[in-house]
Amino acid sequence: MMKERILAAYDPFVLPFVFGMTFVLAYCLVALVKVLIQLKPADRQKFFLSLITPATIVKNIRDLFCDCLFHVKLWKRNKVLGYMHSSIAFGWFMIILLGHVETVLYIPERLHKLYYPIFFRYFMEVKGETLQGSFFFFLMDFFLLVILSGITIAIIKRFRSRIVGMRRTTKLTLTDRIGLYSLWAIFPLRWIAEGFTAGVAGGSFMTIPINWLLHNFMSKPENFTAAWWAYSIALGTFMTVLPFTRYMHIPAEILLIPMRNAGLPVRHTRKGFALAMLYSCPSCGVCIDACPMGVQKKNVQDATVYMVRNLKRRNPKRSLEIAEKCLMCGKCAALCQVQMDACGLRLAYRTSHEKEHNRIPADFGYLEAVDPLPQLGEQKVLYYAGCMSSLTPVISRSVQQVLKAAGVDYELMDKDGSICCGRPLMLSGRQEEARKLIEKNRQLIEESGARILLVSCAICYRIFKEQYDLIGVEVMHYTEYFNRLIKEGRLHVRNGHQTLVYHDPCDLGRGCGIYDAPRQALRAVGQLVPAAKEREESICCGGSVGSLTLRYEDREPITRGALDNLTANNPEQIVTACPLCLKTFSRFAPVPVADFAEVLAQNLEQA
Amino acid sequence: MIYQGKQRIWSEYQKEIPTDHWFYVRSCIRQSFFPASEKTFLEILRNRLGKDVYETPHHTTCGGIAYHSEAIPQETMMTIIARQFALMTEAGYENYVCSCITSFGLYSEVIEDWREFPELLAKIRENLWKATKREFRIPTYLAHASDLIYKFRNEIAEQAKFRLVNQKTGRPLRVVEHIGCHYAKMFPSKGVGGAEYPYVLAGMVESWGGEVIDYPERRHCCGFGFRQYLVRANRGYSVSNTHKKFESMEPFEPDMIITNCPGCPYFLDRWQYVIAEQTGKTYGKDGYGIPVFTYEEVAGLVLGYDPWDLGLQTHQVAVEPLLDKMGIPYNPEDKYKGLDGKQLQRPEFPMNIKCC
Amino acid sequence: MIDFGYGLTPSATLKIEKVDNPLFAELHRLEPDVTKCIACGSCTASCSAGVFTEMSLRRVILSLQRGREKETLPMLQHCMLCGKCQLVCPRGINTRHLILSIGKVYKMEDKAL
Amino acid sequence: MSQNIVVIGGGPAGIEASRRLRDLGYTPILIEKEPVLGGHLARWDRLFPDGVEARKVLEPMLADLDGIKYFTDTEVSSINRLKDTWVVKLSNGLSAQVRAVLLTTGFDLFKAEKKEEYGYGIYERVITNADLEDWFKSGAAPQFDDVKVIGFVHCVGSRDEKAGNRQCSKVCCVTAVKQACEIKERFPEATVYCFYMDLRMFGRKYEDLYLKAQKECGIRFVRGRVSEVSEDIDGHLFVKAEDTLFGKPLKIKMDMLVLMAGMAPAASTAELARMVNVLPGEDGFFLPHSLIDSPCTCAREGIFYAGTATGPKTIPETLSEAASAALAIDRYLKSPQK
Repeated sequence: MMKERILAAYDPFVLPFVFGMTFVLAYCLVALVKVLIQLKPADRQKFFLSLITPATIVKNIRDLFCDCLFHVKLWKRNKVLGYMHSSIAFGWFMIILLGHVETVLYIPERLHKLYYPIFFRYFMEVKGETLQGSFFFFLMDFFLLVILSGITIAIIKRFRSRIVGMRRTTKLTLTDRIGLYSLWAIFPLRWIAEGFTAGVAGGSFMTIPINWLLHNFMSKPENFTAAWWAYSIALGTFMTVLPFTRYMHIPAEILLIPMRNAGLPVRHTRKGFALAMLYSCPSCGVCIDACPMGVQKKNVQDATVYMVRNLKRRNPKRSLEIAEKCLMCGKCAALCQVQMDACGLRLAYRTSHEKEHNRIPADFGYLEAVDPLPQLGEQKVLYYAGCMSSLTPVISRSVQQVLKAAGVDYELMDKDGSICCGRPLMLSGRQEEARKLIEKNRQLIEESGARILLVSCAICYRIFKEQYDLIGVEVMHYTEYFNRLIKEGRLHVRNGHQTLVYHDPCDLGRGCGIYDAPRQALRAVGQLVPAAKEREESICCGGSVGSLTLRYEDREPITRGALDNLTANNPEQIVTACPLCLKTFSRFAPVPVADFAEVLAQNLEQA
Repeated sequence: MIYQGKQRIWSEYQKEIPTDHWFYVRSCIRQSFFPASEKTFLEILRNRLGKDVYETPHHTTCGGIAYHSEAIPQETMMTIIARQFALMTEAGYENYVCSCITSFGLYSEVIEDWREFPELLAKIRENLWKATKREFRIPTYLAHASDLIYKFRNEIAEQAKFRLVNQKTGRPLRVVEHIGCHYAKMFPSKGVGGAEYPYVLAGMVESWGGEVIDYPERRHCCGFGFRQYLVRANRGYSVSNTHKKFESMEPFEPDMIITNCPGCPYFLDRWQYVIAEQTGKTYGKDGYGIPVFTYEEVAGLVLGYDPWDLGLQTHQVAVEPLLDKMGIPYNPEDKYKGLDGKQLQRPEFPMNIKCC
Repeated sequence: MIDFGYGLTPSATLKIEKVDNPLFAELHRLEPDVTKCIACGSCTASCSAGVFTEMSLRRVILSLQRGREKETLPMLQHCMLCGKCQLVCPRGINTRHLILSIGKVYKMEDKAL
Repeated sequence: MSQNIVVIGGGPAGIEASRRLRDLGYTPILIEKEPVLGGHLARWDRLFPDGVEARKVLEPMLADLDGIKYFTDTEVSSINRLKDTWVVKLSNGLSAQVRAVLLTTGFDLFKAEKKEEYGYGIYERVITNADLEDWFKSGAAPQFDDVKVIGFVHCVGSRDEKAGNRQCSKVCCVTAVKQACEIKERFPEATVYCFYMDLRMFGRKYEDLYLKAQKECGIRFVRGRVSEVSEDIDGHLFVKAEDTLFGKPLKIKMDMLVLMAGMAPAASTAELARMVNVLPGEDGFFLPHSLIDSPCTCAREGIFYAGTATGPKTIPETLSEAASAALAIDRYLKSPQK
């Protein structure tokens, strides 16, 4: 009998696995083709080009290893979760790899059989011990142990998520559950199955003791077929349900990483790049804890993971609700393990919804009559205060005070009311309309001959940076510019020794990556204390124009949550660099809230 | 509708109208619009009721139309009125009755002004003296002619040959009463029944057997409004006002309209023709309009005067359906006969509103 | 029909019972705060588009409730959605969402003012 | 033997002041012309802003009248000064000689009939705020068929010089909003309008009530005073006003209209003022010594005021003024006699 199975190199128990594996490969192939077809031709070309660009190739390989196998990002964030994920991913990868290496080394003629490397231990017999053989036995058992340790953590996490440091985790769907339980079952079953055959097929420190236990105490040797069947069924089940579970992220990420590195934009809510993203969401739930709206329980269902889930299920009502409610602060995206463009997805949804349903077409014809800007001074600095700043006059006044103190001659662009920068329109899904404002502003700015466009609103700054393509104009946020003035010795400030905490406005920090300039400048005028969470983990003030539907009363808890975070180290003052944050925080803050420019203006060194 | 509620208001707005010896002044426009009305008034008061009513050919306009159209200043208008009063004073009368609502409103306003500003009165006396060497006394009592018909409504009812009752069904006629704006809207206490629920015409209708209908736009102006009609560009506004009233009264199916102002019957009558020509819509039964009357005409009908003697042939909206309802005999042949008994030319009939 | 050189003029009176309530009800479902307006005019006073045009959100809100939206919907064409009105609204009305919702419920006449 | 004090008017102010005076050791003689004590409060169902039942305020007061001599169905025939006392003769033949008289004569509800254009007493479907309270209190609803559109007219007889009431009656705005919410509860399908000139939500929680009316009850507010009301052929009302925010006249068919009758000076004010020889204010209410720091005293020695006799007030204001009046009287009586 043993001879037969070795000679035949086949047993019916492999069928579940073969079916599952074939199914998942076919599914992925179809999905891949679908994604590629759905890409816009230009995007597709860009993608293919990136696949042969050396720099991206290196990056792709690095990302694939770091993200898919080692979960470096997760390690940084949470060691237990990092270990759990990388142990399973890397361990499994190694077991598959080693199975193939063994097949190649020992029975290369069997390599064409899909299942052979997987069930290697069933089909072989150890004739005599070799060092090489023992080494492989040891490695296989070692990685099995690694995986089993990961699975153990996973099981514990599922029941006591707080132990691994997660406050909230996703609710699983039925298929997710089937996938999860089959995944949990695979490796213990493999252990048992290999344990049964370890006497014949050989084994190491994990399988030999099991073999001994099974044969002597627990089971009849005849049951070994059942064990292999169970192992194969677990594998087959997992593979078959995989496309319909969160584990789809395992194959999908392999596609997502190069697409992301190719720099493709999200153009649709569930086609092309977006589809690859939807497949890649591991439903891990990091976004749930990341979301500032999570301070209210009713908003938990609006986290990105649920956006993805509803998009996948084609639930337009919930998708729209989630898409419109989001503050677009980008924190979930910043923390996302697969770097899901959560804001992009929502924006795409808003845009298509607006296009389809808005019945009042915009008309900005009146902008044509707007007068050109006055002649700029020698230094060609143009200061755009923005709409919101007219409701927070302290900002524009302080900015101008600082500019004067530094001897900068400047011109205020929006003395008589501003043309909005266009970002609020964009965030509302009105892309083409926003373009009109952008064009007008760009025309005004370029015609003015400005060399530096100074912006004191984080919202405006982001769109000026991302969408304006101003030729010959350096767009600078006032935090950058004033920091530069201090460094260059043009602006003299004194240290007021007040303890300050700096709030990273979403669009400035996560949006444009400006974290250090404001901090450097503030260190010159006060004593900077950290917030509980800051930089890319900073919490939105709650006033964001990104959210379309969030009501006033539902914003307050967010603001309070953000304030708690900022005041963790008892600062004397909260400093922010966005008019909207300033106004929002001022309503509920326990300590005074000041604008960045205001703090600088208060600490100007008198000449 | 709580009738007692209205009675309570009516009881608060009653006037002590003198019974006899009146100085009568006519209206400028009624003599051409409804030429027999004023004659009927004098006829009823003098011959039916035996009252002393004096009129003089020397009286003029009160100046109201010119004043409301801003063609003459207030002082001029007041001096004209002062002259009217001088005529009364010279004739030895103290009770002044006018045929026109505009005049009535203006007299009330002027008397009130003089009471408030005696220096103004002095100035007007001086003006009048300088211009005409006349002197005047302010009337002891100012009445509108409809006040007198109201006062004697029961006496008229006693002599009535016909009642405002549908002879065929025995049911009271449904009557819309329309009061001239200047009757009581300016000085509610000067009108019988006040401004909101005037009783002057309603009282007549009730006495003579009819039933008053209270429709939503009852208070609304007829649409004349001086400048609205006099300036052609505004006439659309004028007819729109009238239209609004008819639309509002239509569901009540009124049999007739009774008015106490020179302009109102004219516009309520003529605009029915214009509306019919413009929209094709008529408000009476079977393509007819709703006949519109002055209170004198109605009193005359009730007392049994010949409809053609009352000048009803000068109406745009045919009155025959109403005469039939009341059972008043009339000879259709005589409708367009002149005073000399010879047939005048039959007028051209409109397209959309039936005129017999 | 005879042309007299004048005719019936349409009534300027608001007939609120004839207002298209289903539309307003739909708007109210999308943005319940629409009824919270106290007509203070802060939105209009601070409006970015108001610097250049006749834009008045207060009037738009009112006109929807009076069945005269045709007169004011074109104003919304000028809105830049900048959110200043939302910031100044004393009642905390989500004005941006209100404006976006109006665009979804009410259709503007083809001929713009 | 404690000193007598005459309190004229047995509404909330009179009852509360009497209780306070009794607590201070005096014997108040409380005179009420109606058959029962309680004034307008006795007629009201619920009170703004929280909807507390009026009887929950009044009943404890009425249950605590020991030591107070009170006469209902009784009017004052004359008041005369005799040396440093006042001799008050009553319609029941009794008379009292006291050093202090407290006038808590309250207000009269403005007679809505006077605003003829609104047709109260003429159109069945026009009622007043007081009628509505009667209805709420007794449960005896007027028999109107399908009530779908309901209107509230603010400022009926308030801020109306021609109606002889120039003053703001202060409580009608919030009463209208309260009643509008209550009526909406009874007719959830109805559309309810409030026609206001200004909304004066001055008191604590009043603005909250207004917000609730807008947000939860869906009451529609129209800034403009109703100009006229008429009846259509079915007996429904035809209401005209100007929407002053929109700048257009407005017309609406309604099934019920509630007139917020304001506070007018009590009819007895002029007569009593003559008896004690003081001049009422131009608005017809008693004029206290100072509206700022001595709202309870009068130019005439020994005469005191409390409550709405000196102008429109809310119930809590009235009650606290009654307490101050009691203290003012106490101080007056304890001060050395001249």
